[in-house]
Amino acid sequence: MSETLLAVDDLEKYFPVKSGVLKRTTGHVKAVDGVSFQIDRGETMALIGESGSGKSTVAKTIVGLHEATGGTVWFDGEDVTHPSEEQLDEMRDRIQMVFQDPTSSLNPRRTVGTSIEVPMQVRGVPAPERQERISELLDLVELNDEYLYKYPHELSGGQKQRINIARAISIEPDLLLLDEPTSALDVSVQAKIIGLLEDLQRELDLTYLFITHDLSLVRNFADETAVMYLGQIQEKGPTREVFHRPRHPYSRALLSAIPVTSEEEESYKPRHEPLEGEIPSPRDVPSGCRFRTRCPYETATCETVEPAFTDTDGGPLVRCHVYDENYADEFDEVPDVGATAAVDDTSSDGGSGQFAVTSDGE
Amino acid sequence: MKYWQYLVRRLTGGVVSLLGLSIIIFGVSRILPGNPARMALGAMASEKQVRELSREMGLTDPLWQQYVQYMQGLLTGDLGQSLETKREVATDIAQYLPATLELITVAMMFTVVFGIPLGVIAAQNKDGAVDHATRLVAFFSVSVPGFFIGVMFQLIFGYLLEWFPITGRLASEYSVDRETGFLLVDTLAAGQVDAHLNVWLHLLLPALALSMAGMGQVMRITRSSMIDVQDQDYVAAERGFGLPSWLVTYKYTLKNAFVPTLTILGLLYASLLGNAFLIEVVFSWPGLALYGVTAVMNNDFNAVVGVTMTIGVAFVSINFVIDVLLGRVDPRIRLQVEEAT
Amino acid sequence: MTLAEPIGDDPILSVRDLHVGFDSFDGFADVVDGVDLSVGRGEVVTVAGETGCGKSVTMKAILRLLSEPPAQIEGEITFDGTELRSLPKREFDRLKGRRMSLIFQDPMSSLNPTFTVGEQLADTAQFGGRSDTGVLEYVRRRYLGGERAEARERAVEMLREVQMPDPESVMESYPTQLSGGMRQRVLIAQALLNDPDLLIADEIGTALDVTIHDQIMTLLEDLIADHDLSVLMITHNLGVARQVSDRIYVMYGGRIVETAPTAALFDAPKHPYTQGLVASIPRLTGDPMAEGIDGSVPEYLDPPSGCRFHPRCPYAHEACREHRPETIPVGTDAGVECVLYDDRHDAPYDAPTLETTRAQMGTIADQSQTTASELGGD
Amino acid sequence: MSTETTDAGQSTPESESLLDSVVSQQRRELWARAWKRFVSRPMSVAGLLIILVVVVAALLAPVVAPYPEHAGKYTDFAAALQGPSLDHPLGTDHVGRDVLSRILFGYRLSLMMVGVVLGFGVPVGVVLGLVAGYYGGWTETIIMRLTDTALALPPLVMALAITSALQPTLWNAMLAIAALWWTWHTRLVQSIVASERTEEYVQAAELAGAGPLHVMFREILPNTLSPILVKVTLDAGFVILIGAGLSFIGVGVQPPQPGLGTMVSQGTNYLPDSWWFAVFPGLAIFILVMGFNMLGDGLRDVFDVEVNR
Repeated sequence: MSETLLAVDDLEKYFPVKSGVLKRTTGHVKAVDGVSFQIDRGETMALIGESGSGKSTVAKTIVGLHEATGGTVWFDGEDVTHPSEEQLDEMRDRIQMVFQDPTSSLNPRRTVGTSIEVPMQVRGVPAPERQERISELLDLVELNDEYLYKYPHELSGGQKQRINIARAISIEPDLLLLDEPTSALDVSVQAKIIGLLEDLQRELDLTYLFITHDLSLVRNFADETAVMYLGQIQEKGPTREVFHRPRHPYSRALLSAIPVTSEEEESYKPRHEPLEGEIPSPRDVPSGCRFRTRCPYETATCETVEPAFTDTDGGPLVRCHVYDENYADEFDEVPDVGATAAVDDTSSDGGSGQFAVTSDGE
Repeated sequence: MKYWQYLVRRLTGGVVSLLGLSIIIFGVSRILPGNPARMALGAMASEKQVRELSREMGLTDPLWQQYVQYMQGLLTGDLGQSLETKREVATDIAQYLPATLELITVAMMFTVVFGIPLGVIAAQNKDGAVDHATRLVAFFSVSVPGFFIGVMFQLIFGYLLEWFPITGRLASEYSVDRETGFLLVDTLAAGQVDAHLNVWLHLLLPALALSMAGMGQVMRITRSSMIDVQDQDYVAAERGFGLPSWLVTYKYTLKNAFVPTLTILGLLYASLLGNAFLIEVVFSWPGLALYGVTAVMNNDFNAVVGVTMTIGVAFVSINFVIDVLLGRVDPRIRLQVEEAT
Repeated sequence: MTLAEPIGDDPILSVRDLHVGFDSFDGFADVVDGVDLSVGRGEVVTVAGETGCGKSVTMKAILRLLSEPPAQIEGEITFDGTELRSLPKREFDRLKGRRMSLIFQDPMSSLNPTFTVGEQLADTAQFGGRSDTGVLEYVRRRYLGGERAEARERAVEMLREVQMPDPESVMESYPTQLSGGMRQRVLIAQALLNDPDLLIADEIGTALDVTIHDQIMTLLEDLIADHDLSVLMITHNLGVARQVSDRIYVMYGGRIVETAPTAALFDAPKHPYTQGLVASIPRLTGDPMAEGIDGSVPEYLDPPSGCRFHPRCPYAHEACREHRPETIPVGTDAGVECVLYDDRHDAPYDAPTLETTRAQMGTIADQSQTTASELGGD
Repeated sequence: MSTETTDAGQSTPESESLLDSVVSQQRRELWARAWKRFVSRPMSVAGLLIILVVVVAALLAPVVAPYPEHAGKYTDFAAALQGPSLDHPLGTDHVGRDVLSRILFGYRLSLMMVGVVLGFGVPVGVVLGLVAGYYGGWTETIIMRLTDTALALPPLVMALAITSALQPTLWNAMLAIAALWWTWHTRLVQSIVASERTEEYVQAAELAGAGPLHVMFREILPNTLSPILVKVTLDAGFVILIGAGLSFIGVGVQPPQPGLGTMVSQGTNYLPDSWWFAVFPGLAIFILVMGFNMLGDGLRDVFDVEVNR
């Protein structure tokens, strides 16, 4: 029923490593190394990964802040991998981004009002109209006109991030790339921002690509989840499935490492298996399965053969040799919350169902 | 990229700068109004004389040929003849350079020896009386014209108190074999202790006057970088582990704080060279700068080019040395270079 | 009774009525306002709170890492029976680094970038807590005799204990050459080199990636047991606090608003702030996440009167504005600074539970909800 | 049930005028704060006062100087080399001119030099620095290589070399210094831009569709203004020193024009007896330069920026 808004196909972004007196290129940092996914209109896709996984690079390549080394980016049916000036203009009308650091993404010398104004100003929206729209936007992000003439240093982190969001939605984009929008914020503020994003999505029919290192954050927020490691997606599928039965050893490790606040939640985590060692440098990606150096299940095959995606029952695609062979014995399940969610869905349809898992396919 | 490769790149950059400098100087001499031959001969010379000299100097050749010739000269150390001394400019420079280097080296020594400790002390007494006092000293030292301080030194310590000689490098009653041209070295090598002391007497006032401006800058930059470093987590951690506080200050803090100071020293070297032109005039110091000023006043163009290029080379080399030192003091710089792209 | 020592007799560290203020250009900032806390022997205690709640300042005040002025510190800090505030610097330095040690927040900035790890560790091993060492003695012990080699040996041992891969080559490395996780291990090794009794740790590993953080916490738990350490830890992450600590203090606006043993705190948080905080954490159970706490942390230059949380509290009423609430004991080892639990006041609300607060926060969000949908218009 | 107790300060302003008053009040507070910081440093205020007094006195020199006619070619050998007195507070020079009057006119020349050098050097340097820092790559390499070349010589030496090829006059000296001065600002601005360029607010502006001109001049430039202002203040002192230095060795202001450096130079010939002739012009230079340095240092603190001279 739904139509695909963004599709990324085998995307690659390599940064050259230059060395020597003459700056010859001697190698590549494979920041993004063959990433594919697609997002349907109105959906939220979460891209999970630790530092160095290339998740931010994916976003910056999509919006054209980096040029793709390989692969294709389709936006609304159009190939925008290497956009023409015209395409770039159109893309910037329709794709916007919210950055991680709310402080550094606001110009310290501009007032809140003039910061929000920029996208409209560039598009030649007349001044009175802009003023009106800014007030509207401030309302949308639950601030008010008192903030118009404040400078960023007068605002708290959460308020700054609201301003960033207001600027991003000022020209009514279709797709919003959220690059760790809450990771610099305190948890009580984070909850507010996530709530705001959920509201905006519903009201403005936005599509989100939500990038984060915090798995627990996307549990209720994303329809689809993809887990990245060293420039490659290791597992992707419906969020509910990924949490209910994490198939890739890395997804399991990520999930099990989350510190939680109740016994009940502990039971939702897979068996605790701290990973060995550290994340290798993306300059020096291990052969075969790139996760094998830290994997508790490593086999001989893992060293030589790069695993391809395997379809699993239930939906997610997984890159793992071991998952095939030993699935039943080694991988335990965590409780499925589908049941609760479903109840939530039906019981509170129009009203306060805002936090429930959105399951579009039903 | 290895650090040595980075250094080679920097050095290449320096050489390119020198090349640019040579073009500027060449351009100034040939493109701007004023015929060098006319300048050499003076206003009284006839047109014919000027034309002849022009041909002799190659001024009638195409510009690029002139430049090639000029560069050939520069590279082989043939800087032409000085119109004033009637000797090879290279010979003149070889004679006058050591006096300037000696002066600058001692001045630099004063700058570092007084500037850095005062900066450290100011930082440790931040906002205290000592800090304010050093701030005043620093203001004074960067605001007072070097030549004026030289004149004041002469007036007070020379004329009034008669503690120090006011001109020259060595009293006439001493004679020294000028082996290296550095009188401090030559007198010691010859075992003439009296003469050595006399050289110091002559050096002290001009070197102090010369070091003044830099001292204030070094003091302030050391102070501010010490304060920056003192606020770092690692310094708090070192104090937290109960290490002796002198160790934290002079070993762990100062080494980090030294990096910006070292960077400034490169620029300072340039300002020392510049100020030397004034100080040498005040103290009649027989150095390169005084030679240069005389050359400028006499339109002795070959000499001006020689002096300018020598100073350019000195500047590029000193900055290279500082790059090397920076890599030694701060492994981050070295490692960053080796990591980055 | 006082909640400063809920664990009863003879704590290793006890802080009474600590006040820390700063004279700044804009006026006086009252950052720590009467904090009581204690750490029992062998106990792991956490101070939890969000950015700007004063937890780091509390830690720095205990360790005398704040310069006075601008800081103004009052109160009583006792370590193992010794009053620290009045202790001469020399003796304090001896305690610091030998009997109490610390781990700083950011593994990236807590190691000196211009010295090798070995140099820093060996100096700490040899001279940590020996601040009276003179230059000559330093030179003698640093460069002559076999003492340095011994110290380096000890450092390598310690690196091994924190499960550092290839400790010998790490000794020769500069901090920038190490990954975040490795630096964190170096910092832990450095803190434990002189076998302290009390470890004060500021946000260990929270700057690291999840899987690395996980490794570090597991390691830390082992080390605490092996070395029989008492620990005062500071964190903004309640999950982390729950994972390692026996008891938790929740701090807000420069005050301790609630304390309880870990399990009790998470089972039944009492203070509306604690409840809001717990409710704001995204949950793995898939239950809805509450929409966070309204407003932002108080300004210390002009803090709210009475209870400092009242402008953000869904249960606030007149009494909250007027007086700072008293600490109400809950059993013998817990307490909460909130009038809702004070029998002497007639609060218009019943004491809320975590669930009621969750619901409450939802309602607050609903208001803006209506505004937003009116204007958003789809 | 909780509405009335939860909320502080989320009310919307009722009318336009209320909003306007909030705005102007906020701006005023911002400036008031900066001013308060500034005046809390006695030295910065002293610096500002020195500059104001000197500038006013220099502008009004023809009116306030006791002997305006002594500014140029004027001789009265009978009055030569008189010590400070009521008639001549700072004494007279070797041809009997009033030193105080000549100092006031000398200030005019020094300030004019500052104006010309910085008026040309700063805008050129800033624009080149913006371009180099923003575009990077070859543009940056070329501009910065040029800058490094010009910086490979002390400004005084460079000015000497250039004036030697032309005529040693005040205008040529100014030309020479101005021709080099932009490099310092190019350096400063380029380094700021290079680091600002990676800030997310620049990326955000680019994503918003803003073109290079908007990003350079509307987004980045405002963030470089305070360091530039600080540097300009410190520069002013430096330019005065260099100008005086050039005049001192005889390639700047030419007699009988009253250059401050020229006067010191002439005065040295009459040391130690007629000390005032050399000492007062020297002090005059020192005081004005000190004023600029104290002001610059104060501004550096107010704006909290790192600028070295």
